[in-house]
Amino acid sequence: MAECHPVGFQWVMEAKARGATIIHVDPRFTRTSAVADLYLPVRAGSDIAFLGGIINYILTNEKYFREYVVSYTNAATIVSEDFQDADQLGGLFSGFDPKTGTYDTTSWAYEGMETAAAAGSRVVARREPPAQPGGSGHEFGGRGTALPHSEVRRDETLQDPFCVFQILRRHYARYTPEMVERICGVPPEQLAKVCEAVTANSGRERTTAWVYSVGWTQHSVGVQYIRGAAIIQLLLGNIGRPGGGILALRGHASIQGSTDIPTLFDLLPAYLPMPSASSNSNLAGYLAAIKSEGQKGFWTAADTYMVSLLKAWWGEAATQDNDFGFDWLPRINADHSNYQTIVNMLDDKVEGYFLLGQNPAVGSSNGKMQRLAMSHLKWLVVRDLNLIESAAFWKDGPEIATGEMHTEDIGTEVFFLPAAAHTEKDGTFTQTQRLLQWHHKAVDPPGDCRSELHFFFHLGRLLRERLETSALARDQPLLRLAWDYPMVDGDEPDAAAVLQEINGRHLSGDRAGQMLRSFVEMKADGSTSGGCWIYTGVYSDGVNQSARRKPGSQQSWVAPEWGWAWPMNRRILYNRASADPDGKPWSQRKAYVWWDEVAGSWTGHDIPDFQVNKAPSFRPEPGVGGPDGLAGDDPFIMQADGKAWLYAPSGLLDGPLPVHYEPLESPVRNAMHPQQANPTREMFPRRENLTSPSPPEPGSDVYPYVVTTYRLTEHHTAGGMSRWSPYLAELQPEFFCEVSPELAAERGLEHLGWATIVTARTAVEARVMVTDRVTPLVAGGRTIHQIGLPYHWGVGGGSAIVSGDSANDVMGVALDPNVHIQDSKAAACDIQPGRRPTGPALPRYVEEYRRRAGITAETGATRVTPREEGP
Amino acid sequence: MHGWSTAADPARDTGWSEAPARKGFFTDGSVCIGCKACEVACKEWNGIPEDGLQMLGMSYDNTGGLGASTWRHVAFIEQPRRPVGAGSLTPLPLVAATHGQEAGGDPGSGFKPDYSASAGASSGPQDTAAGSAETGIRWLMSSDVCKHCTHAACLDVCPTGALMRTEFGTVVVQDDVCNGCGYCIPACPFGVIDRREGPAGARNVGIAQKCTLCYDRLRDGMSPACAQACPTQSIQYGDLDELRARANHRVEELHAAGVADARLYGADPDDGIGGAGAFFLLLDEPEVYGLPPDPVVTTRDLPAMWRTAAIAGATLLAGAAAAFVKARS
Amino acid sequence: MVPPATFTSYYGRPIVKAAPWQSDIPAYLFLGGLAAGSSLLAAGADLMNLPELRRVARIGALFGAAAGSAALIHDLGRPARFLNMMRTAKPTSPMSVGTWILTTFGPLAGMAGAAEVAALLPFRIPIAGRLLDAAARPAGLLAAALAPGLASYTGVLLADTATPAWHAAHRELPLVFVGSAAAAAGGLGMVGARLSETTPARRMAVGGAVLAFTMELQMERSMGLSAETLHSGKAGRLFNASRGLSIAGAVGTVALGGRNRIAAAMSGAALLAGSVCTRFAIFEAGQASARDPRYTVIPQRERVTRS
Amino acid sequence: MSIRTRVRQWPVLRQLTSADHLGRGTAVRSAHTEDLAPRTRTADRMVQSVCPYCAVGCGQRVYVKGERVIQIEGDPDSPISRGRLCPKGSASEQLVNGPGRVTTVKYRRPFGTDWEDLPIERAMEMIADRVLDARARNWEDADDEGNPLHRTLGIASLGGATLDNEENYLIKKLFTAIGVVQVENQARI
Repeated sequence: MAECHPVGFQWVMEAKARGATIIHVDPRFTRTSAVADLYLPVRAGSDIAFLGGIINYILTNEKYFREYVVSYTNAATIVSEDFQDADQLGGLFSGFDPKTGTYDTTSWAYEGMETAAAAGSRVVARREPPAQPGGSGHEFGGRGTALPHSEVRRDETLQDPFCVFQILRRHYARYTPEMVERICGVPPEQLAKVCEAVTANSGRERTTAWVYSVGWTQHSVGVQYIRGAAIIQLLLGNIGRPGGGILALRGHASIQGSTDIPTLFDLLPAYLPMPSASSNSNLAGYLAAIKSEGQKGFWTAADTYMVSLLKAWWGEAATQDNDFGFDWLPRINADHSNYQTIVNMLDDKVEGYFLLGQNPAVGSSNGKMQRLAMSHLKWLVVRDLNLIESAAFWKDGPEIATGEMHTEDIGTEVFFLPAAAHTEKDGTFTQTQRLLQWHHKAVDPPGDCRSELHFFFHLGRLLRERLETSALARDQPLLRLAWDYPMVDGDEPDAAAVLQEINGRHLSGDRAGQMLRSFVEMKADGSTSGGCWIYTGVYSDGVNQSARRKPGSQQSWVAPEWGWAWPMNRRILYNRASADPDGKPWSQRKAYVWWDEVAGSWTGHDIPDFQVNKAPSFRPEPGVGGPDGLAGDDPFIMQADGKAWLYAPSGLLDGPLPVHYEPLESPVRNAMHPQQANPTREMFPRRENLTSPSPPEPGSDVYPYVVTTYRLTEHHTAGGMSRWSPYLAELQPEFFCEVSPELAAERGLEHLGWATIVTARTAVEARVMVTDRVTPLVAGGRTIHQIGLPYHWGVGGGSAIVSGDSANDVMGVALDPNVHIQDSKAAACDIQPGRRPTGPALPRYVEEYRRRAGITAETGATRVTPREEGP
Repeated sequence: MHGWSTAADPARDTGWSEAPARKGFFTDGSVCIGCKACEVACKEWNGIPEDGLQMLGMSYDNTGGLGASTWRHVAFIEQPRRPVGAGSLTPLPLVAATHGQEAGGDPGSGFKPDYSASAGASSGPQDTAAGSAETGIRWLMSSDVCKHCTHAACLDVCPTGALMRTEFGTVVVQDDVCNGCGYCIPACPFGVIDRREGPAGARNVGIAQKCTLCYDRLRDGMSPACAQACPTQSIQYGDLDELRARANHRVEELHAAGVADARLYGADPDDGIGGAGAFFLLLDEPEVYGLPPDPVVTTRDLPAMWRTAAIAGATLLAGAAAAFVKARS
Repeated sequence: MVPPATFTSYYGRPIVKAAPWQSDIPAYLFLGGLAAGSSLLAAGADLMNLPELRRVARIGALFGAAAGSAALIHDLGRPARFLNMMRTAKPTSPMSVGTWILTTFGPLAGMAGAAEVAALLPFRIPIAGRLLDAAARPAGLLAAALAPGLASYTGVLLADTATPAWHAAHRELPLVFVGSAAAAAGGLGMVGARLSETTPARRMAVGGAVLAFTMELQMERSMGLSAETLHSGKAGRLFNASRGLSIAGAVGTVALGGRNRIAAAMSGAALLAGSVCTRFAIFEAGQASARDPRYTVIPQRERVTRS
Repeated sequence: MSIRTRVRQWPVLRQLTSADHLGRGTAVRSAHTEDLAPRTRTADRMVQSVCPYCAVGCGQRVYVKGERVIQIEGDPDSPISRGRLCPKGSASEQLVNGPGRVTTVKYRRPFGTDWEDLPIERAMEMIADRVLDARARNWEDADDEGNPLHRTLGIASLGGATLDNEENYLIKKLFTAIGVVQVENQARI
């Protein structure tokens, strides 16, 4: 956090000054470790086991926050007796189909919902040919999946052997300190320190927060890492409370906004799913897959959100008669995510590509595959501040040097359009804490530089002009689109007008034309519009709430009048859980929102994330669904049963609970189960994306070390916003690898000399940083050496102030099945002293390694690990 | 030549009758996270050119040290896994230069640590604020800057009056006056100030440059750029008296927390420079951070030097006269 | 057991900065000394009516002051701003003091020197030439009055720094430098004047050389650890050369200087060269001591430990 | 400046006549120094902004003079950042005024070996033509079972996560309306 979010880290330092204990768990000793009270090196890719060890400690030593767990989580809920845990099946849960590599999740369901889950869940519906599921965990960003109803059976004594709590106990019993040491390389006494610190600082009086970044998400089991932390936090009662939570430190100014208002293939704004081809033939069918009338919570109003979105997009043209234009939406039927698209490019299935402030030639895994893919395009549009490597791959990219590509043979037509900087346009970023902040335009963009707002509005205008007379059905969505925005400063669309459209309006009635104040005002009859229901309220009362800048010193510590947080300016989600079931704060020290008996409403430091007049004692009539179905002690108002899910009966594609699997490329055998890696991972086994063997396959000793990638404070991701800045470039001018003195001795690496790092994909060269900050770990009786590579440099383009080989070139592409995020935080490599071969010698050098390891396109592609003969 | 009193008021001593309280920096190395925001904010505000794109291998420090185009410099010191309790009392970090080797020399060549040399070196407590007792590693970071000495050698020796004491008690170079004689450079006991030698076309090439404590910003009541940027308040700006009190309190706090290594550097008005306007909280000996352990302003000895010069001059005159005694052969 | 003499530093990087000066400055140290010594010699020769010695010395002073000034200006980062030296007069700045001395000395020595040069011309310059003749003596005497300051302040100039080898030598440097100045000026007189007029030059040369030599011995003791720098590397080679040349020059002067014109000239040249080497050696030793942090850290650390 | 003024302002004289006899303060101050002021004082305007690097969302103050950004620094009003910035945020001015920033359209024709210039209007027209072309050629109305698809897989997009919400909104809206579904973002990476 100190490394990549230094200014956010001020609050950690402040907490430390006030007595907080800071623990840092990371393969790499970073700037955070330097000021932490406790630093634990851990083997890259082993965190599920580490977190499992903590969960085991909590459960074994009865350290959980019982009242919170019983009242606010699904610990008491009874699960189907058909469910079989991974322990029983060698690392697979019940329902696995080895042919498709996917689970039938029916057996994971709550008791009594098995059939419904199979019929109603989009997860199942999405398991359709071609083999890869097209859905994404992002769709569930705001909630769990649908339940047919909320009538679950609960055993609040937590004794029923099929209740979630007992399943957890059994599931985590094997995550002993010894097992954690064997997998993670963390000695038991170290683990004990963490367990003691975390549990001692949780409960009524205290809270513990977990902070993570892409070190957790970029794995083929990334979602389950976060689930592991969620289980800890729920068991300890640290969700919905000040100082608690699981905090994703997002690495880009509006990466949160990019999922809220997604430019993601499987999402419409505000976590409404993209319609799927086979199951969503009309609006009603689509909505039925999102929610059932019988379930609890605010997702039951998805019809109002969706219709308002369609009204925002198609305006007058969206009517009750045409399903509000639902049929105009394109459909998805497979994984259309970034890496799949790259593979399709290689197969000449994609003609044109827009890169909008993104530099995949450096920033995406397996950079060579990215660049090769782009050479198959007919045309490429790059919009950026600088001439990045992705724009110039055809000119002087690494493959030109090796002779794998020749400039004059590349048919890709490239348009580089210079972009406007943040100071040259109005608009909002949504930061990591869901806060929308308006940035004001300071100056006009220079020369041909334009905002994306400008580019896309005018591109749309040109397209509409060209198709003006078209009667083709496919052109109607564009021609009928509400595409009329007021202009400012000449021909720049007014960003405020766009934000107003996002907020939504009353379209008829007394308040026609007025901004919606809240998403609860949305209607499913077409009388309201709104482009992103969770953002509704950002223009409440016609005021741009995101532009509010009341100085922090002039308001409370929650600072509600600075910017605007979704939803409804609530700064901590699910904050009803900061009070006990009776509505009283768990402790005065941790009071946040509470029930005011006299006023008959919830109140506190923040805006209650709960129906404000619903008493804690309220219990709904049986059978009532939706918001009214939420009891007064159901804080998790977006969940179909009002409870937080320790166990996910649906919604995840790789298991209802986290299980330790080894990274796809690992030096060791899975100590926990015969199953080596996540069996549901998404793979692209092909020549351009080879995988090195892992045990039990032979040949893994050719790539004996673990390599991981990371950022440095001085640079920003693929360098597009830092390697062109002299002040940043001079602070970290060269690509380097961090190795321990022990590994340096083993391989003859010299500090400040060169090293070549080679994986199944390619080899890169880096300056050597021999440092005690890298610790060899002893895991499972053997020493594991880890090599760290900051990934900010790239080759090609020529205009960057500093350049160097790109760390991402050595990483491969295998994806988490839920969210299609790549496994780029742990791979297998070798390291040798000296510079890498250049020119055609480089591919030959890489090929020689592959030959020694016996690598083919099918290496690592077996989903279910063949069972070895027992000893 | 100097009033060597403890109550030095450098602004009033230099003609500022209406001087505000003396301003300074307290740089607290125990909370520095080495982000280098200070380096960049300083360069950005002061329009300082980029000065070197070479990896130095000194942990994460590719800046090297203070100079004409580096007015803030974050030092990174990696202190490796060490046996507890062995040997002498002074920690010998990885970065020890061994006895008798050639001068430290060309920074451009980068630093190569000698692991064999550091073996067997010992250490004080392993468990400190800025370290992990678990791995035995300490990664010290601290942002260095001009000390704005109470008795400033650079200021004393400047022949043009380019160096000037401001009303805030700080020491600045007047860019329009300096002729680049370079005398201030060897005069500084900390090696702070330097002459900007390039790049061609950059501002102020050929003249002495160093931290101004953002004299222009101070004039408008603003904080210096580095202090404003510093994410963890490792760099604190304010009235020197108050900063000293705060720093003493911080040291007590750290000592109470078991961080025995914490000590102030440059905060003592009785030291060889009369106390620094920019002082530090360090977690190891000053030289570990590249700071002199006991700096003394060279002009403290200037009266003695002038006396010697007078004797020497007289000797010469007398000798010359003697040479002519009965010189006509 | 005595602990081994180790010290710590930040990656072996220097703590203090070496002066940014190139050979201009040690050259100036020599030239200024030569000018000062020469002007004294010239004044004496003038008063004692030794015209040839006077001429050589006056021209030597002119040359030293002119070339020295040029070197000083050349060394500036912004030579065009040389005149800013005259903005202030700072007793805390040896360079300011020295600049005032030099700027006063220069025109005076220049006038005396110019008169000698004019006399050598095959023609007479009207009016101005006569004025010059008239002014030569008072100008030369005034220059000589300033000469002790000019010869000695350069010692303070180097010593008044944080450069370990220079500052540690602050009690001796002015004396070494005046000795060196006297040796150089005497040497020049021996080179340029006929034997019959060089007695004062020889005395001055030998006296200067002896003074410099003795004070150097004393200086090395004062310098402590940093004296190492006088015996290694470039500075070491220069220092050895300066010793050899000075001793040879002095011995030659005493043994043969009064008898043989060639031997006198050679001895004088050796003393001149010895003076050059002395200045460069001390200059380089200081620079080397600044570049190696041990000369900064160890003495200071010892001081801390003592107190 | 008259000679008399010059003489009166001669620091040596001021040394003699003021309290700063040693010439280390007021006596040596130049007129330039006396007039020194931060460039923020003379800025035409200041607008409040947000740092474009990571997602902490630090407040920035952007100072403008002569329609050029002259300074970007932390906004002390922000309860998130309290005026502080990291090195990247502190380098924002260089991001905006950077030496490497390209401000004109660059074009590489198929099989071309170098960049060429292209007027922006022409570039926009060419891109619009290519979008329609690729879309028409790769249009999918329905899958094999007759389920509607209404899309093209012939065009794809990958955005960085420094785009504004409003921009992402228009991107998603337009691409969806023309049937492009391969719309992706750094958020996936």
